[in-house]
Amino acid sequence: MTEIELWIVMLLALMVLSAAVMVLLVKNHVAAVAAASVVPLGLALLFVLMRAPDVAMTEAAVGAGLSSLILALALRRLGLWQIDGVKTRTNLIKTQSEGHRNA
Amino acid sequence: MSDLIVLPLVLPLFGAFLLPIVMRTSISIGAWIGPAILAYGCWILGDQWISGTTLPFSLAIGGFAPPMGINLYIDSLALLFAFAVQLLGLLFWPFKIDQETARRQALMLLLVAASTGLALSGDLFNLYVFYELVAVATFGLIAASGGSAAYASAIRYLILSGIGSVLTLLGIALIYSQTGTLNLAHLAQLAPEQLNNKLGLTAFLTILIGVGVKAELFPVNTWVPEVYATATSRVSAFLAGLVSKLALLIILRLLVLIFHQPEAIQVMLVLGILGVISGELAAWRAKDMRRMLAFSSIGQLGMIFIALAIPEQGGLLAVLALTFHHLLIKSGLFMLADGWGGAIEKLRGAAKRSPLAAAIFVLFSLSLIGMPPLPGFWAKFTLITQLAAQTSPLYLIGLTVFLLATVIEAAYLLRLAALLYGPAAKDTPIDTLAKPAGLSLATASLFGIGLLAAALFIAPVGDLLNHVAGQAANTDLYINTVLAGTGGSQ
Amino acid sequence: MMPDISLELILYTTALGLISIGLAGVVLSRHLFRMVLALGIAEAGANLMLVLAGYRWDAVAPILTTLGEHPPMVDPVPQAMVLTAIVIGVGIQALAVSILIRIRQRYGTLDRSQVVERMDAEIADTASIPRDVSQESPLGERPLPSIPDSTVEIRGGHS
Amino acid sequence: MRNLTGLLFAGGLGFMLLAIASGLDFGAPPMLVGGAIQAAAPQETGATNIVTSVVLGYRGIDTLGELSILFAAAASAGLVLGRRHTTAGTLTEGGFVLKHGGAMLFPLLLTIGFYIIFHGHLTPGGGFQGGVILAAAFFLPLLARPGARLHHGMLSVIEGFAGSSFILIGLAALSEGEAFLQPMLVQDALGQLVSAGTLPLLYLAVGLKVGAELAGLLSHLAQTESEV
Repeated sequence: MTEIELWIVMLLALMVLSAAVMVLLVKNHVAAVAAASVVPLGLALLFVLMRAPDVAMTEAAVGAGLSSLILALALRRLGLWQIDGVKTRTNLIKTQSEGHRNA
Repeated sequence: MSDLIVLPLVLPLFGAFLLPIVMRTSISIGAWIGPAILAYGCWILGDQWISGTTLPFSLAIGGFAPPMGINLYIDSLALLFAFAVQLLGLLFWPFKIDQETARRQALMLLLVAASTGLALSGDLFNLYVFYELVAVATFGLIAASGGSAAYASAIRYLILSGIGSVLTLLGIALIYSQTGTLNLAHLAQLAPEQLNNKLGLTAFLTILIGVGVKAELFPVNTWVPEVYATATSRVSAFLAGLVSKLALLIILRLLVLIFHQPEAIQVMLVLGILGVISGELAAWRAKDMRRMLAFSSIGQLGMIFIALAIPEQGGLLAVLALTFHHLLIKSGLFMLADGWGGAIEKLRGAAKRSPLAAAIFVLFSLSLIGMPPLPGFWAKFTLITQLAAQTSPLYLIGLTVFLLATVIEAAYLLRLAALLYGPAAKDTPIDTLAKPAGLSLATASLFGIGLLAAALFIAPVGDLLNHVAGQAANTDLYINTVLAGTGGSQ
Repeated sequence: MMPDISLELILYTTALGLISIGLAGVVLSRHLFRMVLALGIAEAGANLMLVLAGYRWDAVAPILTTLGEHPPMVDPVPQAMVLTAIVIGVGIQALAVSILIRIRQRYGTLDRSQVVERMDAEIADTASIPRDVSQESPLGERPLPSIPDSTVEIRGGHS
Repeated sequence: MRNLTGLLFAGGLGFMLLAIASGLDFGAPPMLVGGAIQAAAPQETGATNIVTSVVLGYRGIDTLGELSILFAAAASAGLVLGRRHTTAGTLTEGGFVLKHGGAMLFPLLLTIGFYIIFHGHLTPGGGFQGGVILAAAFFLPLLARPGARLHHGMLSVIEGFAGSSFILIGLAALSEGEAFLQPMLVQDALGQLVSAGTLPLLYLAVGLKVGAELAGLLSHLAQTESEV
């Protein structure tokens, strides 16, 4: 493993971890799904470097491709698909819960 | 003959795959596929039990000798559980014919196959796969039972069991990185040198919590009351009666074969005690029958965890006695809850409407409490003697909690029995009182007969369980059977 | 020559970080959809951990390219297991979102505490018992927000 | 309050794992089983891709369990989402690129999917990856054309026969007096397309099953309710 590979691994690790944090913190559900599909993508690249081509292919096809598609379709049917949400709440930070607005 | 032992595991899968196609052409043929497969599975396993030698054996799948391949390990305990799975699958078969029959029956077949796999498999990761299959099939069956609350309880169960599966995978990764193998026998061989350390303890704890989700272990059992309250009685009975015991079986095997650390045992003891306390108190406060049964099930499993924490073979005997006793009783009680599922208050005077159901309920309750001639007494007595023989103060706490829990149990069960036999409320005529459905009542009576039979033949049953426990506790036997006596291509 | 230890540490921290972030997300999230997403992240971390368990620094992928002598390979067994685990994970995720779709239709919300409230209310309702408010107090004493009527457009706009 | 406990829980978990497993030396796994499999796999299964020989040979029953899980998930999702009268696909017509690109991509994806499946024992890839690509091929028209729908009956027939043929191949070995799922017909032609005996057949079954299962699942999710 060369020094270049080490740097790549470090960058990928950073990307994956920050994407994972993004998933939890970001306000918009569409953005969260997008961030959630970056995680398997980064992992797939990591798996290539870790000499696991089979796993990398599966992770890319299933984790990054299929699973994002499933989540996106679900978002559409859940009615959460809105690119620039004005009224969406943050996920972790407490705000007035949205259900009361429905009442 | 012994080669055929793979069939009870594989045929239900085969049937499940084909069922949607067959149902498309003919529902009347399709409706018989599942019961036929399960009956055949019962026959194979029963035949093995009767004709088989007393020695356990191992079956290499794919002909690859363990530890390279996956093997099934069949001893008396595994055989007993596998037989119970097939039989209960048959008893709790979803006969209802409607638009979704094919899917529901296919899921039930998958559940049976996966449970059989849990009973027989001798490979850690293979156990994980079957465990997940059990999980997915149950999510479907719970959600299929209808109401909106069923969906909500299913998603809660799904998320908890997702946490559990992540932790289990983590534990498996830790074990593999340390030992390089996943075969239970091979692990048992390597464990004294390689897993008797902090890493091994961490791996055990993660797997304990992960598998504990299904075994209704204390901190991860919050799904239990809602799921049992919303799923159909048959599904609840299968989950509470059998699936929780199979998760327990995994923990038992891991504990006996691989993890011998005293800390592991202490953690289990503490979690078991907490489970007993929380479960029994909540059951006492519960206001509807299903939730009362669910909480009582948490308490009972806590007792089994306490018994698991007793290191000797006697502890194992207590575990088995409590396990099979609870299997019979809880399955039967949930069948009664099929008609009596609502609020406890509404059951006032229900004995007049359905005397048989009330009698069976009293029989089960007395055995659950531990009334002397019934098997429950014998099971609890075994545990008490074993606990009293331990010196560590933690076990004495366990004993105290256990006795207290029995008192609470008696309080809420007898309260309900008194309600059943009490006078009906003034303004309700007898005919409007709830009554368990005919089929469920018949199934419950079967369990009642089984319980009475066990009470009559308590001595041979005890001998049998002792023999089973002896075989299960014998680590060397397990290692030698799997690693030497396989008929694979070596 | 770069130090071995740091690479090992990076991968290991990534795996554990993903698991921790994912599990924390599941525990903390207020929205059921985020919980499903977080679960996926934790599973990805567990998968990385499993691949890591069979990884050797000096080895090639476990595919024979030449007959006869071959250089050392990484352990194929964990890779096979991860293949299985990935597909299992996506199956469970698909099932989870389809249940979420139904919950959203029935309850009109995916907020965790609201769904739990409604579920409790419904169970108590079907069992026809007065609701046990003391357990969930003060939440239980609050009147439930009404379910938006069925004309709410499920697909598309925010209700 | 719950936020705090959750953070503490996660932080504690991470710290505990990091502290305890820091003694672990990753990078030099014991490879007890892995080493033995590497040495024996080419002769025993005839596949050059050792991961494939583990997936379908040594741990074949795991793969069977995994197929069952996917089947269970698809069946459960079908149960949950129900068989209402629905129109699959989009309501709006796809753009020019999507429509014609989709039509052009379909045969391409089909070819790639089957190529990956049939070369699973030689190169990286196999039934799962190829199956996902097949599913994508069949799902693409749903996105492009309004009112297009997958033939669910066809899908369930494919998935049923693919899954049961996996088991039948295993049972065939059993009836020959070998163990369940034992690889048969291993030719002495390592590295050829037609080698590895029954493994490519098993992977074909896996690929078709995964593809049909996922396509069905996706179309279930893509349905838009005509009336709610």
